[in-house]
Amino acid sequence: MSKKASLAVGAPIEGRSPARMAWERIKKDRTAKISAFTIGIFALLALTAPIFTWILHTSPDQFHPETLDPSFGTNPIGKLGGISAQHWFGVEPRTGRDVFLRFAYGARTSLSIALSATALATIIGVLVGLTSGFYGKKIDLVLSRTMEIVLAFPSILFALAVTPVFENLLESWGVPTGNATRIPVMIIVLSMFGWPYIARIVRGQVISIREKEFVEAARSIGASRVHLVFREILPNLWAPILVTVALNIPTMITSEAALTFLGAGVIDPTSDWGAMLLASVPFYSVDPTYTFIPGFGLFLLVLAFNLLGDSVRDALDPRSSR
Amino acid sequence: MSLKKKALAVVGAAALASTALLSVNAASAATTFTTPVAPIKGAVKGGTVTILAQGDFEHLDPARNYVGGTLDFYRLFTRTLTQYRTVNGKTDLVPDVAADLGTTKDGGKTWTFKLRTNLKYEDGNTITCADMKYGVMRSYNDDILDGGPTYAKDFIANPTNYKGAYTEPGKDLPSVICSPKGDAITFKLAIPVPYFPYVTTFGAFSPIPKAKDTKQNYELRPLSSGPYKIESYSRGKELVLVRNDKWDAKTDPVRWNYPDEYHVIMGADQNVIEQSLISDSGNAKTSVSFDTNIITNLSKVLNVAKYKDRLFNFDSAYNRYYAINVDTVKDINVRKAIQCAVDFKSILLAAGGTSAGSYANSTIPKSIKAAYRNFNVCGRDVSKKPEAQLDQAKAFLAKATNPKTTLRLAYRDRGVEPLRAAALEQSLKAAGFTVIMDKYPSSDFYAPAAKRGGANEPDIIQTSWAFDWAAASGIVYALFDARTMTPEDAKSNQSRGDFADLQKLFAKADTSATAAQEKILGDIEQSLIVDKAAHVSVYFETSHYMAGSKVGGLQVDGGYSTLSVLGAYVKK
Amino acid sequence: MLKYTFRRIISGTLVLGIVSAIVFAIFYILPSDPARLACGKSCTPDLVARIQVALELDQPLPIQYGRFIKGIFVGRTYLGNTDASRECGAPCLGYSYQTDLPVTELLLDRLPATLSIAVGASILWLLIGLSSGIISALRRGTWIDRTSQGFALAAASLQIYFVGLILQFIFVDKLAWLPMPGYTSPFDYPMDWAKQMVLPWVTLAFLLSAIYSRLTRSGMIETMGEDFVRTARAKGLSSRDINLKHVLRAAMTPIVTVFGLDLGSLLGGAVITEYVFNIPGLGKLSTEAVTNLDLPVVTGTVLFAAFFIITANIVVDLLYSVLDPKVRLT
Amino acid sequence: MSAFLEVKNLSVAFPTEDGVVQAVDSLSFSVEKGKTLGIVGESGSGKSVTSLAILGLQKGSRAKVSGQIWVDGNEIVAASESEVRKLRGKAMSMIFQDALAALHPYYTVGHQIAEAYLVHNDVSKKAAMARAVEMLDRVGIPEPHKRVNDFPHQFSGGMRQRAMIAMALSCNPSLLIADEPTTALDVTVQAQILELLRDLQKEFGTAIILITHDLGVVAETADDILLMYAGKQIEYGTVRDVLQVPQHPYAWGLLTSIPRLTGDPNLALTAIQGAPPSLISVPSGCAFHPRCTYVDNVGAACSTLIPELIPVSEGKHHSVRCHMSAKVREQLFTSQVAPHL
Repeated sequence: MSKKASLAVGAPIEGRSPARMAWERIKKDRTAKISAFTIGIFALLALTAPIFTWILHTSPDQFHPETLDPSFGTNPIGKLGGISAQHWFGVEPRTGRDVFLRFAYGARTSLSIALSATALATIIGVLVGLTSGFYGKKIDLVLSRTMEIVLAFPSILFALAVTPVFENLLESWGVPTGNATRIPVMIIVLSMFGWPYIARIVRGQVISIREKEFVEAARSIGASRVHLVFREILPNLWAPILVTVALNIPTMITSEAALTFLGAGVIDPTSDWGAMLLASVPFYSVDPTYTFIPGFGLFLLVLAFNLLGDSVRDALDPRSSR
Repeated sequence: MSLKKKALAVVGAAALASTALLSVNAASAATTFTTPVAPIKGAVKGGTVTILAQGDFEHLDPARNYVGGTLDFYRLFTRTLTQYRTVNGKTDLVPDVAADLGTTKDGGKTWTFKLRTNLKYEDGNTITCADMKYGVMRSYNDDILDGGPTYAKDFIANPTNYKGAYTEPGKDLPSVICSPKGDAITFKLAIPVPYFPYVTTFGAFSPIPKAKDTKQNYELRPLSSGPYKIESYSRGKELVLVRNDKWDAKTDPVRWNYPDEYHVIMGADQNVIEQSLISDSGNAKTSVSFDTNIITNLSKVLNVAKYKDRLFNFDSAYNRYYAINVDTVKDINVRKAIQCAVDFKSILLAAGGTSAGSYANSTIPKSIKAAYRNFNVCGRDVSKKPEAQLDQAKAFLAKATNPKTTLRLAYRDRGVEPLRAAALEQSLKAAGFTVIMDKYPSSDFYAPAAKRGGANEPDIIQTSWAFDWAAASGIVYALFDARTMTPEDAKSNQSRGDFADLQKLFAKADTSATAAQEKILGDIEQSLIVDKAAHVSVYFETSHYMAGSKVGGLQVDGGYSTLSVLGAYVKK
Repeated sequence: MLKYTFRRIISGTLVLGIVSAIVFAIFYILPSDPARLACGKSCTPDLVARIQVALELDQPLPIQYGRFIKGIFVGRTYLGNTDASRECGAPCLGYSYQTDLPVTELLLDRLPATLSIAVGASILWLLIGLSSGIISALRRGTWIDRTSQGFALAAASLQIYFVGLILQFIFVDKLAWLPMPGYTSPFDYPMDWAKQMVLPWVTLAFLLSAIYSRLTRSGMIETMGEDFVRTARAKGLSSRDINLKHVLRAAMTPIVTVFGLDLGSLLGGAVITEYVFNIPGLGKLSTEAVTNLDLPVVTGTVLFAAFFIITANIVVDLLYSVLDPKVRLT
Repeated sequence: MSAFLEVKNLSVAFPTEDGVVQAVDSLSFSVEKGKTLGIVGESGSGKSVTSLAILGLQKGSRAKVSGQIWVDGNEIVAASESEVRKLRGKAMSMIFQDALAALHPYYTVGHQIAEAYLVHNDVSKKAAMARAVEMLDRVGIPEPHKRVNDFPHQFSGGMRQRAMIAMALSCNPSLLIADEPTTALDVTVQAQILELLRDLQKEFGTAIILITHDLGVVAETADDILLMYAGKQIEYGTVRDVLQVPQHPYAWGLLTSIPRLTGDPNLALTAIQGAPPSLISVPSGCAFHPRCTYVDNVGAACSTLIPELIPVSEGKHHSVRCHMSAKVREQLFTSQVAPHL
């Protein structure tokens, strides 16, 4: 909710090879290393999910009614949500689907949607920010107002509301229903509310860099605008962009899960952490394991991204608080 | 889940019900229950009982009311000719406005009911036989008074082709006759209806003074003849009932009047009402809901003692089944393979396990003894061996001369229905079928599922049926009689069955007496499931209703298969 | 100041107008037919046609929008889908397709629950967030600081829909200290109201206080390095006075800003909190409306929420000028 | 009469990620009542750190302070924060360099002056505000009863500096440390402020430490001069001694780099070559040696040995830190430096 507060990104980095310096600092930062490692594990899990399907001889969608107790609220047989050698994280109540596989495939869905949305938001944000900051005047006024208006939207609410609208639209273009429309819609909706944060920061940076000597110099020798923007200004923005992106990813992950949890996201049987949490609602009191696993996974991944984001920010701008 | 669907399902049945026979508690018709109902043990007067409802009543006009919970509730201010009385877990048919349960001398073609003469409306006027007749006459205008059952119009003889009190205000309905003294009412029927006293429990048989009738707006302020009257009614928000001091307990064999007021608060959603009732906080202590079955929190409430005490579990009329389309799945062996591939266990698990329902081999419930058959499906007792019989399924599929291995499964996107469909999909796949999952939006399912012909016609339809009253006639005619179908529309005969041998049996049943008819209908269902393999009943749903800790006197009403608030009281 | 306020209100209204136009356009350009949605279960083509006229859906979109806006400011008259026409007084946001109730009425009905959550939770998170942030800043580097900041960082990475369920499991199911969450009127049953609200408050406050704790801490630490704090010490002020009157006073200004914006967006509906705990507030209303494609209600809730956000922005800016004398409103 | 302020062997070090920074190294000096000591040095030479140490403002930070500081008979370095606090504002107070940053932006000037007065005087808020008006009047703010309610940003730079002085003097402190009080101001205002300080000193008998990089200012106002370089005092003596016969090559550099109206206009101004050293990597030996033009006169000692602080001549209050012998220094001064002065 208050992401805006933590997005305070430092001044432009100056000096000799700031990238090297930042890299040195990150390499010394234990928190950063542990976070990166954690993220790596999740990424690996997501990438190798099909291997586990092969190891466990089942698929994330396969029902296992034999693992459930039909009388006791369809709870998994055995302790801790039916954790066993066959089902490492237990099974899902009602269906007996393997929770570990759903978790692994869920990491796939969550990460791919969050990363795509972040990428899209970054591209839009950077382009708008550059244009707005570089050209100024009327273009800036229009774009800044647009950002203001987007930020005035109650984002979750609006995202929920426009999902069926966009879905309908895609369907009317012949895209099949289900996740084939849901996932692109989610990426669009998430990036729709993500780009202004990036654009705002880029714009501010561009305005401060625009008048610097090296830009003036390039301008004076008659460099084209495109050259100025992409060759002279953009390379000097990578630090604040990187920090914003790093801190944007966890927001995207949680927003994706929230949208799905609220029913506007990924649809069963596709695995997704938000969907798992939603499905666990009727069972949280009798099978808390099933609630805990996706919830804790989400927590770990978001925490790792947040910590890494903080580290990246500190490394790029040591003056920022620590 | 709202009981509204029950009513919707029933509309189809009502049209065919002309030859149906009511079998529940038919014996009690012989006895009369004219004395006031016995007090509920421990009940005290005073307080307010709150009813939490997800939405507004469909209709409060007696002639338009056809929804389980509302049928129970509207009795608080509407008396009908006859009515159900539930006390100590036993439901009987009793005379209400009538003074007896009716008499017939011609085997059910003419029915005469004596009337109580000392009954009053809330405005102090006396209830007359003419008002009872007017109630029936206005119900003929079902174009304006839509939504209700059409029994009166269907059963009562109509030689003059009467069109209703609004369409033909000056005309009379000669088949309904009031005695000169006004102490008896006679109905001449088009056909013999031996169970007519059950039909007269419906709202068309309630007194409405012509002067007070406001047509379609009558439901906003129906005139009370019961122990309570409407104090205020804000559609979609709140209905307040207060005592009607003109009502005399001594004349009423059905109703109690313990609370000072009933408040119906509308507009909260399923989960909000569930949680409110479970929390037992604030006015939820004195609350109950008749349109909110506990679903989301079922596992929790079933497993915690303090919730269990406030939970009412009873079999609903809902049967969940699969219709196998015989038009598209022509080979009997393929249909048998499908039948064997149905995994009862994983389907019921997906629906919530044995606390959410009980396995059923047949859509006729065991409680309808005259028609129920304890046959095996795919050669096994499904309640003992609910798992899919994959080997048999594969064997049948191998035997098929006209094999069809790609099946379209039509289901509705609502609640656990997609999960149940997924459970079936998996066992069908395991048996060697390829399944195309056709998910329909909740609001637009029955019509496309029943559409005959076209490339997208489903092979298997995941659907359900709720009987209006506990008789095979309320089930078999609607689901399996080919005469209901048109070439384009299978209506409620989703399996599209049109078998010569069975249609012969239907013809025989049409003219048979009660017990024989029920037996024939039972045979038809058994044949359709076992021989024709066109239908797979999976389970009957269990209802779970919850009440606040301070509400007493709630009972499961046998008449409407719902939790009745008639005897509710606020515990001191 | 007055002039500035006036100008901000005008521009805020303008933004709201643009937001409403976008919302309106998106929902009404949508391929699915609103009349069909408003028609309900027993729908006939004839009824759809009647509803189309009643809802004025046969009119061009700009005219529809114009009437919609007119409805908000001066009210409007609907034909009604039977025969009688209906007067919808300002501010009129139309009628719900689902319940046929005026949207304005639905919004006002749901406001108390949302208000209960927002006010209770914000008091709690301010108390926890500020105090832990202050203590952390004052005891910088000690174990108290490290513990509380570690905790805050972890809490800020948690999700309401996860924490909510876990807390509910612990406090409602296992310990049975609290009833299931929900909303009862605080005027009729104050104790029950509080008991049912505890979990939503705590969950929301738990996560937000983490953010405020981090914000307060960094603000305090940053301020502590300011020259004016050194001046205050040089004057001989006690550390209490320095921290409260000089450091906190300066560090509070940005926190007040963030708080105002958070509260504003919360008042429009604590969507996830209400959904998790099934509190019938504005957020829950909007999720229900989205599920039922109840467009007038969806439009109404989105606009209502945007109204709160924009109002919060204006209030925060005005407040800022009061808090920070350097800021001149022009 | 013993000195009001006595600093003995004061050292201040800051541990950082890149090692310990010795910001001030064994500093000793004293100031008597009614007198002014000018501490001169480039930025980073440790002037401000010294002044903060005297006020005990590094207590509670990571700085390591050693040595002794005696203020009116109270030792500061070892004393607790609460003991020092009682002295701050009353026995000693400070005028900070950047008055805009040093004043709280959210409180009125009057409030901030009154606050200082209230800490040490048991009077009503009203009386404290009256004092604030009085002090503003004293430092020459026009319409003080109106301006007392202004916020710092509403004051001009000079007025803010005056307000700082008013605040610092509100409790009649015996020791006033003025850290570059005039740097940011234009010359006329600068003169007014210095004039004001002098007047107040006369009136109250305050001891003043004037921290500046501007030798001109010191020449006008101070009684003694302390020259600092890289955290060490390199020359200390009376204004007269140090300005007329400066001993340290750094002092020579400083003096010859100031343009003078009285000097020979044909002589070029000489600037000290190089840049002040970073405190993280202070040159070995004499910290000034990389920039010193006279290293050749000494040899290896300059880069290996830290020179002692030695009196220029026996019994004289004038000392210097330089490896060159007094004789060599005198020779060099007369031949190479004096002509430029």
